[in-house]
Amino acid sequence: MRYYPYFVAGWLLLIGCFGIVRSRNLVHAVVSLAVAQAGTYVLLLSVGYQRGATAPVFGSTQKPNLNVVDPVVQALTLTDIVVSATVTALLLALAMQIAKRHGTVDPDQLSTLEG
Amino acid sequence: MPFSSGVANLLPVIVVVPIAMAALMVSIGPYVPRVLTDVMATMTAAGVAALAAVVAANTEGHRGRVVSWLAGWKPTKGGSSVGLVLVGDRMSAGLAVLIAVLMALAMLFGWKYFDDIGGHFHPLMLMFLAGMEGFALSGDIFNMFVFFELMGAAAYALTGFKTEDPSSLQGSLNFGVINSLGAYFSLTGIGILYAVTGNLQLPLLAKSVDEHGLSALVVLAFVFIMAGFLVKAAMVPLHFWLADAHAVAPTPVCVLFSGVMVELGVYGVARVYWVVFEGAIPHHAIRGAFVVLGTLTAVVGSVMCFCQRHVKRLLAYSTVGHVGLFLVAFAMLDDGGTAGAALYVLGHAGAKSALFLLAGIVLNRYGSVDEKELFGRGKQARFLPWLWVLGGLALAACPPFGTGLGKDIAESATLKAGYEWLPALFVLVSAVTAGAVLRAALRIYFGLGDRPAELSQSESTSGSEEEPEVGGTLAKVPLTMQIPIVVLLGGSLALGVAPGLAEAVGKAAHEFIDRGGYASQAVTNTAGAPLPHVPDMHWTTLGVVLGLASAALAVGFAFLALYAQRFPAAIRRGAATLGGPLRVVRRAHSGHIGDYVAWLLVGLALLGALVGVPVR
Amino acid sequence: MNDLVLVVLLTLVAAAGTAVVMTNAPERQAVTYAFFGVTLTLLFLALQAPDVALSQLAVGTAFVPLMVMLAIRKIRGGRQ
Amino acid sequence: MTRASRYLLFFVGGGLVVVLYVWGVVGLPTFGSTHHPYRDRAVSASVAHQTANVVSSVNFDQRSLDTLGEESIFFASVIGAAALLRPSKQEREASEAGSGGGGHVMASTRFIGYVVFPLTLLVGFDVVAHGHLTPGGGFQGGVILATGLHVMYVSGKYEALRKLRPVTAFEHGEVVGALAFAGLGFAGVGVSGSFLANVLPFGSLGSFLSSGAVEVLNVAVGVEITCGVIVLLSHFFEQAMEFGHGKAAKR
Repeated sequence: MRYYPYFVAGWLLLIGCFGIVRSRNLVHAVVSLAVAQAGTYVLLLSVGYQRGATAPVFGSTQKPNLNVVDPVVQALTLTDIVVSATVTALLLALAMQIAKRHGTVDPDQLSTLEG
Repeated sequence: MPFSSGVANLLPVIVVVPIAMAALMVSIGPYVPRVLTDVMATMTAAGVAALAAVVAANTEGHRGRVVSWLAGWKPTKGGSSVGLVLVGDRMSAGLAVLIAVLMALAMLFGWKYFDDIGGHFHPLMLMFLAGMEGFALSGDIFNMFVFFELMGAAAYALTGFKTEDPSSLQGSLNFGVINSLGAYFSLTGIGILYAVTGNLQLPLLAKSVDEHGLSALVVLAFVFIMAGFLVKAAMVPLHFWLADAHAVAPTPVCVLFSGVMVELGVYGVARVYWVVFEGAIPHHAIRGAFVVLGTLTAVVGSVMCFCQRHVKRLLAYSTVGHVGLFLVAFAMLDDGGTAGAALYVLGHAGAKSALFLLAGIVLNRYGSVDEKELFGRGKQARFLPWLWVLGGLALAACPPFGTGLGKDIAESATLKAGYEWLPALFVLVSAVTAGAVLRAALRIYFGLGDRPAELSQSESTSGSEEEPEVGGTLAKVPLTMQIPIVVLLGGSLALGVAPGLAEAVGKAAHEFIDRGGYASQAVTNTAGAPLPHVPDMHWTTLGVVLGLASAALAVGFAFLALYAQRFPAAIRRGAATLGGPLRVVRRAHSGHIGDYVAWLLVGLALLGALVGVPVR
Repeated sequence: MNDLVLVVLLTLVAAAGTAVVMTNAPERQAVTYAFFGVTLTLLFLALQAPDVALSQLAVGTAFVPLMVMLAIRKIRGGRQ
Repeated sequence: MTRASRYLLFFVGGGLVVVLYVWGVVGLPTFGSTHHPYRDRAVSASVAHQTANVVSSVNFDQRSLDTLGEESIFFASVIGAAALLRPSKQEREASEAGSGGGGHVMASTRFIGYVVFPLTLLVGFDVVAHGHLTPGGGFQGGVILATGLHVMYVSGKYEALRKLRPVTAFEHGEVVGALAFAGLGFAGVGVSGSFLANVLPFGSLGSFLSSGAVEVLNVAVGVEITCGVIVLLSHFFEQAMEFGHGKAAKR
């Protein structure tokens, strides 16, 4: 448990890469890329976790105190998620247009860029 | 001097002005005449260049660095902060000027571009500008990632802008996937570094990484953080996206890609190493790693360059070759190498951008960028051919171009560091890449050499199907397309002959590697102890000789290629034995995204081994 | 106790991520990806990150799968 | 490259990277530790500015330039997707000649759509408005609002969706959100001499009018994201629903 979350994060990054390597469909490749990015969320939030601490949101029941998990990594992860969504949107748009122009989205059959 | 003086507030303004203008243009673009959007966008870029120039001019009065902590979160007495910092030193402010000037010229060139522009092109260019400016000025590692992604998002869309062109879409997708993946590795590295230090601001990280010292974890963080920058910098074997994207992107976009975006990757590597990791990872490990990888990059780039007939791909691979040289110069890890690299980057930006614009004119004039198909097609042209030749000579680092002076200073640094063979690499790379450029010019404009026999679409991308970017083909070349080329070549020349410019670059480099000064000025607003000497930024005799040798070799290579068929059969058979290994290298550039990702991991493993094994 | 929950959720996330990558048909992948999004949301809640969990829920189980489905629909249509 | 050699390359490179990763990661502070120096600083800074949700304070006050960059990435992507998905000449002609349409759905999904739609709008507004107090904020609320609007599609009413969605108006809305963010940045320079400075009165922690500019930036982001996601999805819908079934313009 001491390092398990970090290994899960690394695993997601690696398996996402593997997804792109084995992909036979560009949409599949783009979704695999999103899986790789999920590894960064898991890493960041695990880094900021503290046992027994609460969420960094104060209110009437919880007065300000320092026994909260790290809010900074959460802010970073939020930014990261926005990046993920937008990059995915752009790449899917490209995949749609590639299908239209090439008639295929299989990277094995796309070969206009060689040498 | 207080942190938030008037000049300091210009730093965020440089980033935000293009964003606001882009937003405005999305709204009003469809309702105003095209010429107004052109003027607005060009003026915005020019205005940003002026603001960046003001910052650069004020670095002297601010002891070298203009520091801006945003939103008023200045560091506490204990030297920590929750805020974000932008730092304009001579290097980053100078880069900011270069970025905006290139953008303004590219916009000017693009005045006649894209009838079907749909109000998207200019806002995307301005967002791209904002991303690059933010990346150059940022003093925070996560913020660098954010602007890296902004640069990326705008760049993918711009690469694929010619949606009717199949290869343009594929090039854009390859670029997007591999660049994003590199950025995610960087973010993982940032997370790891944050976990041990609790800091994200570069000046604060400097201290905490020093305290942590060298460990496997620091090597891991370094390698992963570098991943994104090195993909951007197109280091072999992370470079495959570059030719795909450059070859298909609209010409004004190529200017920015090759002229400065790729070089920003090298800047990121150098900045983060010097400020954050220099205290922990010893010089010998970094020098060894980047001399090896830089040399590999330079060789692969120039060989691939010489093999191309698609002129834009040719230019793209020549950028790979030159990036190899920049990495090698950085790896000398002294002010001489850094100054040489910086000056070389500036001179190269002028030469390469001019050449891309010339290629764009060829595409729009003759409807193709296939050098063989265009054989002799430009014989009537009067002015442009000579600009091509000048651009080729500038790329060959021929004195008195700024490229030549940069190469000279970098070569001196390599000799000082004891690498006697590296100047030979510099000469060969500049000669081979410039030879390919001259060969294309002589073929297209002068009709020299043997008429190419086969025009088959054999195994490689030829460029004959490239989509023109203006409506119809250009009957004559408008002045708005010629002026930027002359300005760019003039700039490249000025760097070599105006001593003041080179000396400013020398000072910038000198200060760039002063990490103590960076940290103390950003955190406590006190200047560090001045470093001893500023590098000597003058031509050396050896440098001039080597520069002339590069130019002569380049001309030689060009003619050799043009008249290859006239050599005796025995020699040609001998040369053909080189074909086997060459084909293997060319095959590796497959355009297949799965291959690129596999190579990315190999590249990271290689970097990890080269840095990690010597310090183990 | 809390650790046990985290171990289970982390394992679930790793498994779901692997499943997304190993699903070949993109239309089924939109579904596995949405499920992966749910597991991530639960993990983020357990890691005391409700802000992030909410984002992940909105993006990972609605926005991105919707775009993926539309893209697939377009690609299938374009091939007819 | 053949599939086998690609896998070989991947496993060699990936294997070595795994070694590096494991070798390095075991040097990290163990999971759940109490070593979080930036957290300690961020919490005090958030309390000093009367912001109950520390994550919002980091996003919109302490590291607000990150969020400005993030919104710009989003903005650039929306323009980018619009540029990439702009209909070609053939598609515009095909679309004018008729076609389009919704595709049929089951009555049960339609019912879910009707129930879920108003609910998501309500939740979305709430999430945006209380971003400085409770989990959530402009981004989350914006995505919920915009996606909620598209639940109409699930309920089979693509035509209704199109009417509810004057894309040009949303495009302008997105611009207003982006400009408001930049404008608040400049206001910071004008009032306190520092870009993006939190210049509004802080109020008291936990009340609706607290946290100064955090709440205002939150709403600006909410507007930008809602409008942007709607515009983005509209381009995807346009491609998939209107041009998807025509003869593709293949060269």
